[in-house]
Amino acid sequence: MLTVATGNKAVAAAVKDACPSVVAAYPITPQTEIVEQIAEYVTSGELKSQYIPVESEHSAMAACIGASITGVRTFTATSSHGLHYMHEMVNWAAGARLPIVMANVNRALGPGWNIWAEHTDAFQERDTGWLQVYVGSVQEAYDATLMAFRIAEHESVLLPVMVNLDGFLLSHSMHPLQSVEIRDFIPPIHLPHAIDTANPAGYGTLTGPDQYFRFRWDIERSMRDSVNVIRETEEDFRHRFGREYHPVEEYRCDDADVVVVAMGTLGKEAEVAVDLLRKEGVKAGSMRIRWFRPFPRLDLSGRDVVVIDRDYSFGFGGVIARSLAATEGAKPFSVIAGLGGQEVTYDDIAGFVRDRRPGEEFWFGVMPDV
Amino acid sequence: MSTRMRLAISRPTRGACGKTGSWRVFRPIVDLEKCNSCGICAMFCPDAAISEDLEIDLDFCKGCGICAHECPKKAIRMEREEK
Amino acid sequence: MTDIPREEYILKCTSACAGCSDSLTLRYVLKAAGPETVLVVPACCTSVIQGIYPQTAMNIPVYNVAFAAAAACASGMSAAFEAAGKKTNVIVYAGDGGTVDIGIQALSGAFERGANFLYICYDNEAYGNTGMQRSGATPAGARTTTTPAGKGQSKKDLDAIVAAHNPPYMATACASYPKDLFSKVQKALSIRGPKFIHVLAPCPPGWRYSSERSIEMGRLAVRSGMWILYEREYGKVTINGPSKAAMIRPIPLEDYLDAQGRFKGICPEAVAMLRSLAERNAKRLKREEEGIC
Amino acid sequence: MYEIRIHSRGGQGGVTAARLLALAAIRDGKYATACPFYGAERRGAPVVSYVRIDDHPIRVYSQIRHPDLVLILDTSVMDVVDVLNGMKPGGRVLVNATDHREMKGFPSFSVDLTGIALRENLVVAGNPILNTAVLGALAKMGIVTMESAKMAIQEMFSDKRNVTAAEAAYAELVA
Repeated sequence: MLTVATGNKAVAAAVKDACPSVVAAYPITPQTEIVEQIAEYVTSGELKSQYIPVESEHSAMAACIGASITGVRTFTATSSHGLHYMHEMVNWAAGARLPIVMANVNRALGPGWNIWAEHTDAFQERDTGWLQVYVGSVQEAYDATLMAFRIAEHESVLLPVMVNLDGFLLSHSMHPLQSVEIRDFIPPIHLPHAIDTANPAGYGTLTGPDQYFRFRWDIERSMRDSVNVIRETEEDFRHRFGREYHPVEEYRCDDADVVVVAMGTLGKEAEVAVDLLRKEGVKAGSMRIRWFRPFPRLDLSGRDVVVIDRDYSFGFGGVIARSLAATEGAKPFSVIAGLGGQEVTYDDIAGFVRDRRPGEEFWFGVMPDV
Repeated sequence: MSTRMRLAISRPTRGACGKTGSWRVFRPIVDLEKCNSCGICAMFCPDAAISEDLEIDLDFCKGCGICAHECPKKAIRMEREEK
Repeated sequence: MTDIPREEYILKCTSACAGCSDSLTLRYVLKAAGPETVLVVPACCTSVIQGIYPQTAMNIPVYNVAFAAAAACASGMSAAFEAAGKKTNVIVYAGDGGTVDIGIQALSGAFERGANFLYICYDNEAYGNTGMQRSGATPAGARTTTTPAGKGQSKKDLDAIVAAHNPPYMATACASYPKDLFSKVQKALSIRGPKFIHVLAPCPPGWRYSSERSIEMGRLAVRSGMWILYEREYGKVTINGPSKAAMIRPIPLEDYLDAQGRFKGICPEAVAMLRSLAERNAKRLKREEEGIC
Repeated sequence: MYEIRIHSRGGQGGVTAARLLALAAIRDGKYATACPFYGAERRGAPVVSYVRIDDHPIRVYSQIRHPDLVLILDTSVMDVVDVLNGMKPGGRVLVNATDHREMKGFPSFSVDLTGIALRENLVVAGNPILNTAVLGALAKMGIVTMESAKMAIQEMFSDKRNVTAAEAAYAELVA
């Protein structure tokens, strides 16, 4: 049915449709509405889940871990400080090979208190072994959450998936939302290493240096295998429901001389900037990175690249800009913009492109205007 | 369980921690004359190294001496291991 | 008298220290719980004594989890078993550090939510696994590696904290009284909701006594009133036999303290703290048992 | 793209009005987004919400700088906020008021939404509910069709008085 929903409600609706057996979550702005809506679904009986209103995010992830290892589907949601409070267990979930799905509403980190969008929270979890997808619309929040369950639970993945949506810009924005009849789009969960009293085993006992690295390698092997699973899942999704997704969403890139790379809502807003620039005769295109782990390949050869990072790694640089320098040898004009919900319009983005200085870093709103 | 090694799952194994009998400094010696088979030694053995028939499994007995200390008949004595 | 099954759920044998009362406690916990059980173990001695991958001495499913996470993990696990219609016992088996210190929030949260599992804290009154650093459960006067002159503060009253959550069942126990321990675990598992058993776990290297005296040490603790065996079922307190006897005719506190190297050279102030704490606990429990409180 | 900025006070239903308007536009077969701007404000503080309506999917997330329409649910907000800031040439203003308000030359329309809500007894916790009535006024201004406006109201509220209120505002607004 076509309706209007916030990003948070869209995530909750997808969770209802995927029907996890256990949901454990703790509220935090701007994720709260997800937790509230799931609680309502459970109370009304629309969602037949065990809902555990835990006392902290650390416990939210720990409860999902305890539930998931029994072989059932699990979900949680968090944001920012909550994500980092559960950081230990975020690592644990991946190492334990548990296909937990988590929505993270991207938000800045204090101090000072800031509840608005930034990607640094999730980027700081990038080395944990979680797959990470960043969405650009409310519809995509719903679609990506559904696909996250199927991808996480796929036998050649069996890793947790984090669905990221920009705080307020998506979590609280109301867009059209078309739900789907999922039928068998997500097969029943089968965890090959589920805990079983008929077949006792010790999980995570002491593991020596001669063995430990094997399990780390298997996380990486699964991360690489997930590329195909993601492709296959997104293809089947398009086939069944008509909406098309790729690890990178390209816009007017075919003949582009300059490409804007961004994530989340900025990646969508960049498309409007591209249209504006095209009208001026600038051959611009945009690439919105959706899957950040596994990190995708981008065809940037022979083009100027403008990267907008709504994040920063202190003492290093914008995470996407530095990543593309490492993986694609790009020398981008690295724009740091939108931190803590800083307003960045398509006009601003068009300005970044017009006045680009490849190889340099530019803090929007801090340094003299481009 | 798939053959793929995804995570550290350990299987129950006798002797998982090796033959802990080698840890012993003192060995329990039972005086069968004094023993009245009350079973208190087996009850208190932290490692269940004393069987129902009150046989001490010297492959695993760590020589803690609880059996000797708790025996109401003083039927067990601890003797220095000859190595 | 309770019949204790012969089955052992720990294969010979763990790498616990000789004379370890944690191992002995676990033997009886598992005998009482039986094979339809999952153990959740946070970082503690028990997480390292099971064996090294790919082998384990534990012949029962054990989920080893991060230090602060045990109670939350268990609450998720029991909810999942419930969702799947399985009647599997979920038991947290945690040391005192993972319970009274870093794990207290998760424990409190799970108990407040009425999660259905049994939490067993085996208490050797310090961080034993890492070489005896003080914990919130270390008693006054005890020397640990981080209280070389003896701890200046009292043992945290974990039982009072748990009791404040009004669980349907809570008890104390000690492996020196294995039948008592066994029947308490059985009783706890027959009740729905959050259950708690606090087990005193004398530790030869940590408490500095020779290994053969582990059982004696638990008995001395009970007879001196330093450890009181009791149950609280739906709020009703019953003081168990050995502690009843100890309340009438306790042995001198010094018999317990002098037997342990950790209390060597303990100052009179700390002894007074220990004594007054023991007396206060006894008094309070007696009044509770009589229904005056 | 048609851009609407809604000025209200926290608790007056500005956010719900934005949502209803977006839903009505979608029922008209258009694309629409609604976006409240959240600060640390609490009940009673001035708040702003945005609605965008277009024939194509909407990819703009930033705040509306140049509105085609400004909707003022509470005139007292005008004392503290420059409600006409960035107004597009030819932009219009809709005010919840009993009298006509001069808006620096921008066409301005007034309707007594509060009066309508009170008349229909649409009051929650002492606050008259303006967000359903306002849809009638917006329909009269041609932003959405009245049919879709009613549909959106009925989808979100079961109480029939909400539709009656919208109809009253539709009738009372002189466009």
